Amino acid sequence: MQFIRLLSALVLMLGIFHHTVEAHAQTVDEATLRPLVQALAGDNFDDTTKAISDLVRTGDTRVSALLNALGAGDLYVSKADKSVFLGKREGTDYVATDPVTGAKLAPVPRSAAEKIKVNNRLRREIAAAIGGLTLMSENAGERRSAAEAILKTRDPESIPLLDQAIAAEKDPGIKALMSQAKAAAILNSDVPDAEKIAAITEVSAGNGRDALGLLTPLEGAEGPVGEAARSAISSINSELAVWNAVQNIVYGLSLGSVLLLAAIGLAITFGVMGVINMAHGEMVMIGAYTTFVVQQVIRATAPGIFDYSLLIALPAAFLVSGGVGVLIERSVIRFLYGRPLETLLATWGISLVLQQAIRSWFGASNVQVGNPSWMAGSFELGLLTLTWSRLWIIVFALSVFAILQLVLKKTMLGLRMRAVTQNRRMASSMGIRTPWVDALTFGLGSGIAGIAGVALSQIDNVSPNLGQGYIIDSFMVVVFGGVGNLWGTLVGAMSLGIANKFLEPFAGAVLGKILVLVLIILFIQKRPRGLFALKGRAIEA
Amino acid sequence: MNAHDTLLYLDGVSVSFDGFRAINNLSLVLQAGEMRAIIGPNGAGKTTMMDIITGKTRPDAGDVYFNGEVDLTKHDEAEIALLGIGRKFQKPTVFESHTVEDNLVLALSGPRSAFSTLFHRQSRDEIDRIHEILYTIRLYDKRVWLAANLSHGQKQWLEIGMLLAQDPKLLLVDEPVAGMTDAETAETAKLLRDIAKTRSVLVVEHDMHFVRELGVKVTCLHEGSVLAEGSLDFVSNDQRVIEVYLGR
Amino acid sequence: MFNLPARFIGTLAAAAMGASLAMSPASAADDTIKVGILHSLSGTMAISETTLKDTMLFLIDEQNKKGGVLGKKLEAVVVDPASDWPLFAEKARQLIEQDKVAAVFGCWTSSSRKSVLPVFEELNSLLFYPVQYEGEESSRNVFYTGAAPNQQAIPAVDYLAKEEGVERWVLAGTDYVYPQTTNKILKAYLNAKGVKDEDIMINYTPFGHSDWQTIVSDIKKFGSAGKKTAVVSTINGDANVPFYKELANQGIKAEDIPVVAFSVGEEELAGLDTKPLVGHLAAWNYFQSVDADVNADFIKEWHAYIKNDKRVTNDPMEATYIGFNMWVKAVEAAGTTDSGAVIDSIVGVSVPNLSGGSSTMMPNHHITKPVLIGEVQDDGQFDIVYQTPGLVVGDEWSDYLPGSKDLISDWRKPMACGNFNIASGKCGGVTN
Amino acid sequence: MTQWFFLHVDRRGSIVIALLVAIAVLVPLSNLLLPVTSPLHVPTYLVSLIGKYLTYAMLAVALDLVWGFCGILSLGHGAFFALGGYAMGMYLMRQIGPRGVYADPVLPDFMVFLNWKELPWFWYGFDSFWFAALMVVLVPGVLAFGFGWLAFRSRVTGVYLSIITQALTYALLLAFFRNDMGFGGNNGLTDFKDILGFNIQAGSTRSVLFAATALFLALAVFVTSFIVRSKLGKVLVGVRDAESRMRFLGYRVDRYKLLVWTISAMMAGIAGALYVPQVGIINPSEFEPANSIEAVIWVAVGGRGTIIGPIIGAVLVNFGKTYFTAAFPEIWLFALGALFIVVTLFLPKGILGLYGMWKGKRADRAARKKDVAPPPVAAVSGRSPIPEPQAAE
Repeated sequence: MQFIRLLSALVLMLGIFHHTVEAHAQTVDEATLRPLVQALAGDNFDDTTKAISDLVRTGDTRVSALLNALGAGDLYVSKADKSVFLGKREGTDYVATDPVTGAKLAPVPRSAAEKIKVNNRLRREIAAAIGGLTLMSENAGERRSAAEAILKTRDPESIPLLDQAIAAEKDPGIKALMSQAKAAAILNSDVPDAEKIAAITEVSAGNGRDALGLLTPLEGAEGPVGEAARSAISSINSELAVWNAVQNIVYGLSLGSVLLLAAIGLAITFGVMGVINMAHGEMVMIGAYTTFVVQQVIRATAPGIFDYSLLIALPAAFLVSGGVGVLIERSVIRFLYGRPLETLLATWGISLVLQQAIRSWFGASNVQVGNPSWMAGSFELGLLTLTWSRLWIIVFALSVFAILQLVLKKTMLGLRMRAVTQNRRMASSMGIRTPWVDALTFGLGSGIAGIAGVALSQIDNVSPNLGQGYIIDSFMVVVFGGVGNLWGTLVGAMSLGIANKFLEPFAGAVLGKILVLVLIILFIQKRPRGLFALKGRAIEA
Repeated sequence: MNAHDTLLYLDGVSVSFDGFRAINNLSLVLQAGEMRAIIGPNGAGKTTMMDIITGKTRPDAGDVYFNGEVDLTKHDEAEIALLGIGRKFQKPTVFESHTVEDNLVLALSGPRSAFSTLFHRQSRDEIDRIHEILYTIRLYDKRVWLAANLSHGQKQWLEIGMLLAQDPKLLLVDEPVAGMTDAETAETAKLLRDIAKTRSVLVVEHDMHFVRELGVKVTCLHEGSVLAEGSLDFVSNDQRVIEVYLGR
Repeated sequence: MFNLPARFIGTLAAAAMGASLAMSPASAADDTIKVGILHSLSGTMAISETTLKDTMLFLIDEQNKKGGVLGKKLEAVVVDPASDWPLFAEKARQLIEQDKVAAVFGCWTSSSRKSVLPVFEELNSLLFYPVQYEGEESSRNVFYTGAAPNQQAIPAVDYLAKEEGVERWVLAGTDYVYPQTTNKILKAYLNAKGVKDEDIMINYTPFGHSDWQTIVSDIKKFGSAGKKTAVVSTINGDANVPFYKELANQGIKAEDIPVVAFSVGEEELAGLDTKPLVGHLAAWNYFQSVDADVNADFIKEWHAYIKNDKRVTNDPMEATYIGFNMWVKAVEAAGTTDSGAVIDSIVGVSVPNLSGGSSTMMPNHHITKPVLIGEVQDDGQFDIVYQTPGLVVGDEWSDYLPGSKDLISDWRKPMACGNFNIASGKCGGVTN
Repeated sequence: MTQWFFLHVDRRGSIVIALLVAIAVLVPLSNLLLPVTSPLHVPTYLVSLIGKYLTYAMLAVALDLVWGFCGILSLGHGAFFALGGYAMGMYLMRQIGPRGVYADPVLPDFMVFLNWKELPWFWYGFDSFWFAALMVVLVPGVLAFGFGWLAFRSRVTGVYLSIITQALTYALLLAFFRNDMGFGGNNGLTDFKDILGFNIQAGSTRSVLFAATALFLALAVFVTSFIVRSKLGKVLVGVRDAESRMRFLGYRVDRYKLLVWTISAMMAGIAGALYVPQVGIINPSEFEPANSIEAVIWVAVGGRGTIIGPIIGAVLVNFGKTYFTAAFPEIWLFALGALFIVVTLFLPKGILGLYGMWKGKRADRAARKKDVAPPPVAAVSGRSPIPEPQAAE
């Protein structure tokens, strides 16, 4: 997120200017500033770090702008005279400006200059330094990020600044953050124990995990501080333990909903129609690639609506995959009804062809499907981090399931589908055009696989192999849940997901997966027709 | 009454699928050597009853005894078959990709263990019995045909032949004359009567003429329990039977 | 049909044989030198290997423009082993025996290399292997132009320890041999540097793992112990995208917990929106962003050849480039494509690499390379933040593994041994 | 003796067996004795290639025994193949002895550099060929028996069975990927030196291995037709076509299934054991569910429910793979995929079915004339072994 912070910083530069003037009104003359700026181009990161703190110490108004530029990698040294300048790439040249005076300089060819390297450590330093300078900024975001920066560096020197800021701060949220930062800084300093203990209570009031990070170093300390730290830590840990269980369930549900998405299309083509559809995974893949194409188009034509790309991709994917599905049904599957096994072979062939088709068309390597902003990032729920993409996928999976149920139970098409799949001859004699119903059913299943692809493109890589990664799990879910029963698929997916997540922590990811498979095998022994098998004479037919 | 000196003894048997009570407190007794016809409208539970006797379906409640002492609810299909209960299905199920003769070979009573079949060699009298049966069911000249190529009626007969080959004490025959010509029907009735001389038979049939030709005691099932029992005339004059069965 | 005539089967069998004899072109025409390309174009590995196939075709094309080798044009023979290891062995044999290729460039996974190794040794042919791998191998017939663990992992760890002040390490990898070995080496190395075991967390995930929620949050927990923490990732290509997506979404920034990866290059990032990943690191011997004229030219020609200036370049491509040029130079030196001669002449051959220096083939059939460490940029490229001052020699037998610390490899005569034991002073095992 | 033989093997079977024996003798001879220039010379490349095909063919025969004749569609037969392979691989590994790169007298190389201290218990005994040979049949056999005992007793049938067989091989795939399992992780077992003291790369050894493979395949064909032509075979077909009917005739269906299932698994194991020394490596990818599905496809292409169909299918499909991957590396998947689609659409009974249809028609006409049976070509009738899943509705 550097560049965002940078932009906002650049924009607000002027603002910061006059406020920092008030903060500690002073400017130093060029003669003193120049060498310090030159020092930024040291041979190693340590020199640069030192140069930064020197610059900050001058408290000069131009510093934060300079540092932002440095952080963004806009500072260059010309190879010829080793002079530092602010550069903007333009073709093969850099448009150069003097970092100190801001005067325009002659453009420098790219080969004649090199960038001043910055790495994570420098970025931290810069953030902190700017933080020190922007604690009093009018802009709330500025102040928040400043406080966050200090919370990370825990630099004792910033304590007076913080006191000043906290006094001035109006926004309670930011104020809290600042006092957190202050407490952190205190713990990092050598103030008398009393203050430290106060700080400890202050810290442990905040987010448990961060607090843990601040307190653990003090764990070994003797005297009251150590005790205070230890007790605080133990209380936080016990809290975390509870949250772990919650986390397993939530993550399990999220994994489950991914499985559900992958399997639900199959629950129709395989579960309801009895086609052992090995090309199901490829339908998912096609959906994902549709998303990619849609995003490409949007990027090219209307970048503004990128956030809605998925909403556009959904119907598109449904249509594309569904269309392909209908095509397959009409051209191949329809000759194979009542011979499930042949469908396995044919669809296996189809899946090979589709994979290769995508490969020759889009290339073998991953394509990039972007997350719209509302899908990116995460939020804290108590001590547990939920990512938006996961949350949306849970919601999405469940709604797809609900809609599908409606379609099957309430619509005419659904009625006919069930009629045809249950008794083809009877249905056709009742005047239902079974061929079309077949085609549409298969299309529906494939289409749903397609929209699943849209969702999966958000968390997995989009490559011709995408489908292969899901096909086996999908079959497991459908069979485990009970063929031909959508509820079974739902429950099956969720229970497999949660089981997986509870096994993972102590069995490890690999063993966990194996155990789940073994459980499936054993479970099928108990319920030879899956979780939601129907009893009665019908099954013997 | 108790299970002793009966061949088949059902008492208070009930079973239900997903709430639907297919058999409801059914009691039925068959003496050794008796032939009994079961009638009743669709869904009366005729076939389910056979499923229970042959161990395909486990009853939720009630006793099922064979030969007075064997509790059939404790055995599976194969064991029950070996106890001497043979079954002919409503829809003729013969092994279509086997020849008529092989169908009988498979049905023929004898060792059933996997290894013994692996090294099995047909003995003289086995062959004789098969030919005998082939004559009885009038399929001798078609013995090398694939069962798949037989007519519907012939399949019914083949299946009866398989029953005979099994040499059971009790035969359960489900709608043996469905889809047969009148001539075939008469033949079948005759055949069953012959069989009944040496064995007990339980026949489920819709075809009243056929039942009449059998001329045996009739039990009428309705909604999973016995509605009436007695001679065909007695039963068919019973008011409730007329209502539910003859559907007025 | 109990009387199917023998002809039926006979003809079938005959047809099969006949055709398979016919399927390979009659023995190599003398006016060209054939070069085998053994990269998966389908199956799970196609994702990475297809590019290398294109690279080889590109290099051969360039070479032919320069007049080929020994006055003969080069002719590429492309086969698709379809990510199926036994098929690799079969195809290798086919290339060497049927097509009579002078050398083979190919393989990506160690499994595929292991499965063709016996074939190359038996038929005494040449394999140039362009991918970083776990080491612990040195064959007379194989030239390892990718990085050995000491040319990637160890410098990366040093960098993190020095520049980022990392004290706590997560070694996360896919559960296969390369990560297992690399992590074993790293653990030994870190312990040697005084890192305690409780400050090292080792985690393995299945092939193509796609649900990273738990592991990422575990890393977060492990990282919140007050000490600076970093992740050393040996996660295999396919699983990386979901891993980084999860990292980004759970808000683990490079400033907090940097991740340094050994199998993530420009190609893998192509499938990602890298804005949230800025600052995470990778250690390679080449980055597309390397600031060197030779690199600029290479990229220009590559884009011209592939007719798509979006296509990135990456480390295995450079390794292929180096390997190919070494082979060309060695053949010219030997004046023949005969394997034995080339094996003798190639040791010591030095060709320019794409990072401005030059790489040399060492007697252990590994090469010298610089080690670069780059930080991910928001444009999917890497910004090089560190480069080893000198070249690093590939160390086939790691000094940090008890089993191999006494072994060295030198294929020059008279030693000509892949696993000479300096302790016992004897040549350990195989010598063809 | 010969009489006894022909009692159990039909004409077609005996032709195949004869052919295989002939190949077993001729191919190695021509490879070893004939000069490379001779048109009849079979190059080593082809010997090892065909040798590989034959092991696949053996796997296909094993699969066809359970699927074609008993209706058990296994999507996990590759697992038994791979287990047999690993058993053989472990023997070959132990044969390397101190010639490993680390010159460790006991530990295989991969154990040395992942610093294992001593040999895991399950590696003991594999230094003896006969122990290994025993394991080749025992391990797959026992696994199959246990798995089948559970599955068949609780009457897991049709697609449910198919999917859990897939789960089985998938679980094993993941397990063998784990390095802690002590089977060499994803690199598997390789770098073999010799077998029974003969250099595994020597032409002569190859030829012997090839001959052995052909002979074992012949044996497999014999065993299969022995079973199929016995009364057991009739029972199996009965089970395939009408399982519950078989029960009402008093057959303990589960035991029959268990028997052939176990036999078939052992065959697959032997096939795997012959495969490993010829390709020179065994690694977890052999457990890939995709491999098992491919095996199913070989059988279907050749014609299931026949004895030589699987052989033809396995050889043809794999030959096609070999050929296409070299001839059109970029697009060969199109060809292969198309092949599968075409076969299923137009040759529902596989290539032999094609021949059968033609044969069947003639015989049928004959049958109509003089009331004799249409020959049991219908025995390969496309009746699907798995009930339609919607039956569960």
